[in-house]
Amino acid sequence: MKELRYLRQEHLPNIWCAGCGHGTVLGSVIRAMEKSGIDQDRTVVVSGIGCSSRTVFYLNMDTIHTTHGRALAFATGIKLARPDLKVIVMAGDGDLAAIGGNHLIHAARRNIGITCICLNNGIYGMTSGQYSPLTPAGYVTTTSPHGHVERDFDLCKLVQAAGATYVARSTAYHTQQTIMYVSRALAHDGFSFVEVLSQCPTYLGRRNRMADPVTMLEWFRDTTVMAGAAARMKPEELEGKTIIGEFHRTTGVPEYSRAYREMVARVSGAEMAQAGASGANLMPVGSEPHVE
Amino acid sequence: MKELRYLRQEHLPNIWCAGCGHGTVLGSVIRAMEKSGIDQDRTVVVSGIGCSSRTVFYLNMDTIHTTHGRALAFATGIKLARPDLKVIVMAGDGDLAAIGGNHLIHAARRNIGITCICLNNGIYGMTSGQYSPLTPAGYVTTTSPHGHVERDFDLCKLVQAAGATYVARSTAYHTQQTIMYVSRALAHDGFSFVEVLSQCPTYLGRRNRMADPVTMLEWFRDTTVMAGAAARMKPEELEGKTIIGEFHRTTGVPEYSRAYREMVARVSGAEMAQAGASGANLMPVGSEPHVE
Amino acid sequence: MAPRKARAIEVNTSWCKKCGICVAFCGPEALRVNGTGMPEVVALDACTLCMLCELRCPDFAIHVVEDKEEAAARDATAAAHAG
Amino acid sequence: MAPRKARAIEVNTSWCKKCGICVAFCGPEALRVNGTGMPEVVALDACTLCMLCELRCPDFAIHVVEDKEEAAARDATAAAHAG
Amino acid sequence: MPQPRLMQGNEACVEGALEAGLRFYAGYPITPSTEIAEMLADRLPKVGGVFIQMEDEIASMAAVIGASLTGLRAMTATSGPGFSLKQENIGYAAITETPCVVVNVQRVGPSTGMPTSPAQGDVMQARWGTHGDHPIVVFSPSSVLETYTLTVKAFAVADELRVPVIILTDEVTGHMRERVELPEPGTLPRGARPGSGPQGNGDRAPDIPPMTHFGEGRRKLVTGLYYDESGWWSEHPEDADRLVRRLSQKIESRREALAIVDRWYLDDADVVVLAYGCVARSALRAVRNARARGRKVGMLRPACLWPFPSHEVAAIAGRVAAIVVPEMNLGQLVGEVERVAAGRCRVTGYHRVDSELIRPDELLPVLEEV
Amino acid sequence: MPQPRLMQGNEACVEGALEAGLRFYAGYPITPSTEIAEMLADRLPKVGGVFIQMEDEIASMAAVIGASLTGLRAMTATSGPGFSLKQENIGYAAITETPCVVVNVQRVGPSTGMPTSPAQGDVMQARWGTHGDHPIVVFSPSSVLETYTLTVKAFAVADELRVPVIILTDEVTGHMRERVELPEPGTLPRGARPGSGPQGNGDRAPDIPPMTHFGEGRRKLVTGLYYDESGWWSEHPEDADRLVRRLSQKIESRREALAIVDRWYLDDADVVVLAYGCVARSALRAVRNARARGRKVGMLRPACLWPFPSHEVAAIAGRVAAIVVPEMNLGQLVGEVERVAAGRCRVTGYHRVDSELIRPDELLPVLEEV
Amino acid sequence: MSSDATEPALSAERWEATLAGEGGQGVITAGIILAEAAVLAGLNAVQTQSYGPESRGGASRAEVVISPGEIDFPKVTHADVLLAMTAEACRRYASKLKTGGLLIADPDQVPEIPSGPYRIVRVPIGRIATQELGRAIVANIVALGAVVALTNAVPVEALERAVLARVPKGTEELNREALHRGMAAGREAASGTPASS
Amino acid sequence: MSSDATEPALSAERWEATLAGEGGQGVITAGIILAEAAVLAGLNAVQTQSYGPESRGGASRAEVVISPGEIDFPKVTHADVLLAMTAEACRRYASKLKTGGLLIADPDQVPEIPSGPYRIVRVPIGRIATQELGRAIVANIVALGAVVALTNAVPVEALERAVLARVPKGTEELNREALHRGMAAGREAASGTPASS
Ligand SMILES: Cc1ncc(C[n+]2csc(CCOP(=O)(O)OP(=O)(O)O)c2C)c(N)n1
Ligand SMILES: Cc1ncc(C[n+]2csc(CCOP(=O)(O)OP(=O)(O)O)c2C)c(N)n1
Ligand code: SF4
Ligand code: SF4
Ligand code: SF4
Ligand code: SF4
Ligand code: SF4
Ligand code: SF4
Ligand SMILES: [Mg+2]
Ligand SMILES: [Mg+2]
Repeated sequence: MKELRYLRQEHLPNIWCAGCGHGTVLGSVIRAMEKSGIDQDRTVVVSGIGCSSRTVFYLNMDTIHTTHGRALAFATGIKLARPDLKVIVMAGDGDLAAIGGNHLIHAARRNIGITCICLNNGIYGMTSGQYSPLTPAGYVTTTSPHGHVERDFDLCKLVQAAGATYVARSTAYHTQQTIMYVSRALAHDGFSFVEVLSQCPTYLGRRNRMADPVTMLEWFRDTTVMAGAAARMKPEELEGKTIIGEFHRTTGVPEYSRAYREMVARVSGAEMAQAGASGANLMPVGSEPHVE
Repeated sequence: MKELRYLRQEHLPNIWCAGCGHGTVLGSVIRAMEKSGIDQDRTVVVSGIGCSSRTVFYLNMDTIHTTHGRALAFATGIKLARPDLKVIVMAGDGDLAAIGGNHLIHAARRNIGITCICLNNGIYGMTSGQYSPLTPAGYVTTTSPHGHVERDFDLCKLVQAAGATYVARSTAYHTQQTIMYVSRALAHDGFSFVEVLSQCPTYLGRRNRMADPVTMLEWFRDTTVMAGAAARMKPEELEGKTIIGEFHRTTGVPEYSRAYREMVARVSGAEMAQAGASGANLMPVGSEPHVE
Repeated sequence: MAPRKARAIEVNTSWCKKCGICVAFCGPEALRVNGTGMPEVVALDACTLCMLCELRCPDFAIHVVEDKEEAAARDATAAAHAG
Repeated sequence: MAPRKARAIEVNTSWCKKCGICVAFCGPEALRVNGTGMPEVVALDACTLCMLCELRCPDFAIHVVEDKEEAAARDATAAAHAG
Repeated sequence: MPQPRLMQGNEACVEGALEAGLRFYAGYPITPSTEIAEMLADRLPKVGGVFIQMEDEIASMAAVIGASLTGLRAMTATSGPGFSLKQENIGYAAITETPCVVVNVQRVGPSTGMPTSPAQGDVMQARWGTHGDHPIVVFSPSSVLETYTLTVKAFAVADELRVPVIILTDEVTGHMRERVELPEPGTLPRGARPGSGPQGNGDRAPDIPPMTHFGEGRRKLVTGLYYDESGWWSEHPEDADRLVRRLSQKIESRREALAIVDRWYLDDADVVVLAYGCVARSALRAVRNARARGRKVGMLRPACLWPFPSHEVAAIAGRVAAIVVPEMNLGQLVGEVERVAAGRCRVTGYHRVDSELIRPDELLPVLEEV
Repeated sequence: MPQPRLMQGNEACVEGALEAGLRFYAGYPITPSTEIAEMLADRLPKVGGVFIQMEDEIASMAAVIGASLTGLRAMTATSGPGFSLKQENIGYAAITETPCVVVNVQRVGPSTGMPTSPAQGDVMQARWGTHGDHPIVVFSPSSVLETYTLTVKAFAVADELRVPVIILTDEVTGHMRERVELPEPGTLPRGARPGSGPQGNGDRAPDIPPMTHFGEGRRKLVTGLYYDESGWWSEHPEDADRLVRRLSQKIESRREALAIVDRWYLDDADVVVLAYGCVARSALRAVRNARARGRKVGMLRPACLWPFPSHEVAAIAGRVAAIVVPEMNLGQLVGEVERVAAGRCRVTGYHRVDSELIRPDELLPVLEEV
Repeated sequence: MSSDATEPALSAERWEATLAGEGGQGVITAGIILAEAAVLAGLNAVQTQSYGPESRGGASRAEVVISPGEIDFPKVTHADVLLAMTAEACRRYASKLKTGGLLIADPDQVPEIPSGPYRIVRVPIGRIATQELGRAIVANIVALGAVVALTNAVPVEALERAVLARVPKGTEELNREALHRGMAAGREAASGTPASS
Repeated sequence: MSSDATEPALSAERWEATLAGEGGQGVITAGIILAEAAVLAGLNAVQTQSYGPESRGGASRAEVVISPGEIDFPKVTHADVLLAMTAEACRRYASKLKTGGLLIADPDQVPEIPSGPYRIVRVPIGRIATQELGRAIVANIVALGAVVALTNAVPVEALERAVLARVPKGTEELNREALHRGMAAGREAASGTPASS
């Protein structure tokens, strides 16, 4: 259990409900850290607000519990200020996909070197069970008492379309895959995204005949298909299934904080050369001022 | 010029710079309206803030100029409250893709019956020329004086991945396509998205050797490829090209405001049947209160 | 079918902003920029009624008027064909 | 290669929340739920060292200790093969 | 007559809203306001209304304004962090004179703070949270029944005055369950939008333009820019001046009409406690205890915090020795009391910010000391 | 000694920030603040710093806090609507004691308003804009030179006190170009974060914990929940009380130290004008004109609005007949003056909200009348 | 709160209870039912609560105030009754019992009950729920039975109606039994008779 | 603004100019250059501006105050000079000229100049820029030349330095010529000599 060094063990047991998948995902993450030899003194883990975002309370490194939805924006500041640090975001589906959706697509678009792990339990756990953008269609939650009217949503597809250069999905049942994908994400140079389906027996499960965490894990086991296998299946066969696996992995796209530093090197070099340049004439003649 | 009835002609000339593409896009939109027989008295056009968002000042129907980035959120309220009205959003790349990106993906995800037209000039025109998420890599803007460090971004791809059921791209040069795509978008039952590249000679053009609007239109002409042709081209050949055309058009996905009304019909019917049901016992026994 | 013809090309001088787009992309060079910077018709006959000047004008300032007789004739022809 | 063996399976009773996950998915049924709701070992020998109980436990509360001698032997074998 | 029943504060807000004709709710979950959303998710579809959980609080506020502009009575509910996020669009509702109701069930904070505990830390924010001078009305209920009646009234005022109305409640009042006897449905005034339909009050309020709606064929323009009397965008200083002053005056000039004040033992009081929201209940008990000990203590409870009932407080300040203002914050409304008292009597704040409701026994010595 | 030169207010803010060691800027364009971003987009890379235009104002504020937590001096700039959006995260900076500087170049509004015109409508919002009781420091410069010096000071105060500092300027001051002679670089005090490095002021300010940074191997936790003295999340009332009171006190207790006040002709004044920001320049002219006409008029100009220099204003209130507070809003800081004056003298506001700078000639009759 | 009401006598007839335990034990539901029973019986009642983010296991508390007249301060000041379902709850609130008040504790959860100027009654609530009724989840109803049996705070008939109105359909019988078993256990415990067989 | 400075005489030596036109005419740039020239000449100067969202064509105005001493109020109160590049600008600001002030207008843009207690000088600024210099964009520099020639507000040498420091590289000669042509035109117009050939 060498990986336990990544936890603030003095603060365990954690606050999560019995059988909450978030603890399992946290376990997979620290094993991936161990595997990747993550340096606890050069890593910052950033979360938002939610049960999932409480992970940063237990990780034994620099951690920050920010405001709801904004983890990636804080992380962007940290990464740009200290590109040498490993920056990881861990947060929930509500946090990253609902209120934080814009920061997610823009972090992906910039390909900034942050590893983002979405603990997707398809519900707002912390606030007691309202629907999230990832709640399955038809499910009952406290804000969809008559069955959820919205469609199912594929977050990995969105993040990939936004420009992420590493994208994978696993579940709290598939711990070994999770460890593998998170390790690869941590090694990736660019924006890497791993969605991990996690169970919330207390709110999603209880209202949808899966009050037992074991039932929820069986649900993950029985309704997921590996990407490779899915590619060989017909659409009808995939009905109701969630595809897991590595969806996207590309290199050669410049990582943003490095690309920025390269520009800085170019510009500040030029600046040194042409010493004494004044900033006084920044406004081009004829440029009129600014509005709204 | 029957289409001019869709304009508040008494407020012309418009405030845009000479040669600004937004006027051209507005022209294409009113022609599409004319073609589609849009009822001026049953249509609401919603914008955010930006030069492009000033379109709503000139459209002769119910129009609303909201806050920066929030047009689709306002429009969602309008559409859900009055599903019988045609609801159209017209706004800029900054408005829809930067600050408003989250509302864009969630409106698309819900497949709500709104036609969203993005006037993409790759710049913040209204505030005098800062980069937007759609500014081409390397371009000079007031906030990328050393060349834009971020990557090119494909907004249509994002919106499609988010769940839009009609997605197309045109340019201010390609007016006939714009009219066709906007007409189809207006006829579409679900979330329809048309991105139209528009020129801002004043800020994007002037700083990037395209001060003349004609040069910018030539740029659109010379660097775009129709989707059909693009499908037959090699990646190298597509380097530096923008693909235009219809990317996605699917039916059969339920439109959100209707899906919601169907649930309402089901539930309120049930309610009538079982008259006198009390709301007092809404909280399941044992459910504890709510946090954060 | 007889080629379509323009009867007039009208410029709304109080809306036109002299951007030059209409003139630049008129294939048959039916238009040119006049001394004040506005478009003016130099070859009405050359106009192919492509309507691109009108479609691309950002200011709703140029209007190509189709020759009505021609148009009527054309419509009649079209109707005959359709019938 | 000799099959791997567990020397012990430790449960941290102050962290365990009695969720039952470890027991439910133990293929060889090496574990069961005891009277207090916690997992307890019923067949250490049956344990295949798949580690899934430990990997899936949300509370870091169960630890499968591999038999060191076995492990050492195995490592030696592996090293030989690798060489 | 509805039967007496035990009802939660947040539930009373829901019942009040439905009684007022609420037909549109957009929100984003946040403790301790979430029950409002949850109950409406169930109830609204049953009356043909719409409930939607938006992607965030900003979008919720936007959707509420959009729906209101079509003529529906619309509302959102939130707590601290969400209230901060809604501010920009609250300002939009104010300048466009779009009626809407925003509930803020206050919790401890700045930032995430202590999400499950009560506070009164957003009193000044409710008045000044958005940029620029803007009109706003803020109600603060002290009981479950009053949560109901003030919610009905909030919709009436929002519509009549075309203004966003904030219901500033708190975790205690919102989560408390209390015996209530609701008034007969239809008995509380429900108000109407000026000029809309036969009950329009256009004639009664010449400073408030008639409200027209989308879909009525008026082809109207709504904008957050300053506009002239025709509704068209304007940059003329005179239009700016006229608009901003009118918007502000329509509330200021109704300060007395909007005031809701409860008074106890004021006739002979030397010391008066001014308290609102959940703390008013602690204060009332403390005042009664003090009276029982022969102290000449009175109490004033404003249920409309903004506009502040300055006329009433000024009058009292002129005839008592001191006003004590206990609040679950570090001193917010007490500043307004000081301003209005203008030195005519002592004004003392009493603050508690540790997440616990102020208790009568801690107030008693404060009252006896001043 | 730097040469005298013509400099714009927003440019002076940039020069001041760079002089203070700014190394990180995140922002989102908005008139009339945008020049600050634009100049920094050019200048920061040249000194090895980072400029980033984020997707919105919320993200900008978040990125600034993130960067500051690594030890960089960080700033953002915005105007009205953007300032409203930043409020939630300003509260986060306040509770986590993360130094940062937020510039708000005020424009006319609520909502979009009149984006290119000046106002002073965000004075109360700057103090109360985020939910919950929170510490904040707000500076308001009246000239281009002062924009420079106050910006340098803002960074010093933010670091020393571990607090967000708002520079509340306005379209006039921000866009005005004025002859300035900047002080010699390195001569203005730049401050330091408590306990960080050899210049840390840890010993000097026992109420402000040392600031540690990410990447220093401390494995620290930062949270917007209430926390105990070890920094760990806490739900204990005692911790809540200690934290919130300390955060507030660290500013309140330095009210006099933070005060920046200019005084003119106070010795024999019967009437005093209290003005700030761009309006102070109109007021000074009016006061001088009044003096030329033999009126005993004085003037007080606070450049630190919050904490408000109550000690100074209270003293003056005790010896003059009236204080006149001209503002480009409907009366914001005047409320604080009234509160502090507590009836010892008349307090009169003078308001202009039509987008035009208050002119000396309109103030003169006001001064002569009171 | 109405200003024209005639003023009630101080604390006249005001009865206060604290029901304390941890998340999941249902003390808040118990508090709600108790208050509902009071309302059904024509009394005035207020129920308040306090809980942490650890509704997933952390401390949880309901307070109920019952009175024939107006209830101004809605929280318990000096409890007439404390129900302690955990040791932590007992430690925290026992001292706030009024002199002569009643402390009801589950001896399996609270092995050491601090003594004070109050009466202590030990009712093996959890054991009754799990062992006799076979469902841990009804412990709160058992407790409620004990509280009411020992205090007569509300009429039994109102209490039973309130319980049945709140519990999920299909569990009415179980809950009725839990209630009565709790009442019996309370009476037995008070009279010294063993509470559980 | 410093409180210890000795107080300046009222309006002593304070010189005020309003340069008004529409977006794109460069009046704000002209104002900046004028103020910069004052600073180069050792004077104090403040430049302010006002513009609308129609920087794309709407009204645009620069105000410049020059003084050897402190400048408190930064805006024009009673202008010594008004430069009117459009009829609208002339109509709006002419009445705000001080008695005896100077109104410089482009007669092609402002056909009808309202009369008042000020001196009027007509300089065909636009025509000089487009026809003589071939670049409409230098109209603002032409205008600046006229203003300074007619007022001596700043030394010519300082003005020329300020112009050259502000204009894009490669356009120095053009702008210098525009400046001098403007100065000559101003002098000619004042002396009655035709301004433009
Ligand atoms: C601005 C803001 N809005 C709302 C909340 C309330 N809130 C806290 S956590 C949460 C959602 C949590 O859902 P998710 O991110 O999926 O995490 P989970 O608890 O399910 O792990 C919400 C809405 C908040 N704290 N701040
Ligand atoms: C909350 C907020 N932030 C920033 C602004 C300033 N602003 C106005 S328009 C705009 C961007 C406009 O860009 P785009 O949407 O692309 O429209 P364009 O002007 O290019 O047509 C910005 C940043 C604002 N009005 N409100
Ligand atoms: S509420 Fe759900 S997500 Fe939160 S701790 Fe419990 S099981 Fe986990
Ligand atoms: S600034 Fe650009 S986008 Fe705006 S009106 Fe001018 S050309 Fe069009
Ligand atoms: S219609 Fe076509 S051919 Fe005719 S003038 Fe216009 S652009 Fe030229
Ligand atoms: S395109 Fe329109 S605005 Fe441009 S020159 Fe032609 S007519 Fe004028
Ligand atoms: S390691 Fe595998 S086999 Fe062994 S106890 Fe755990 S789950 Fe069972
Ligand atoms: S999985 Fe972990 S917490 Fe759950 S029962 Fe097993 S040891 Fe306990
Ligand atoms: Mg979740
Ligand atoms: Mg744009």
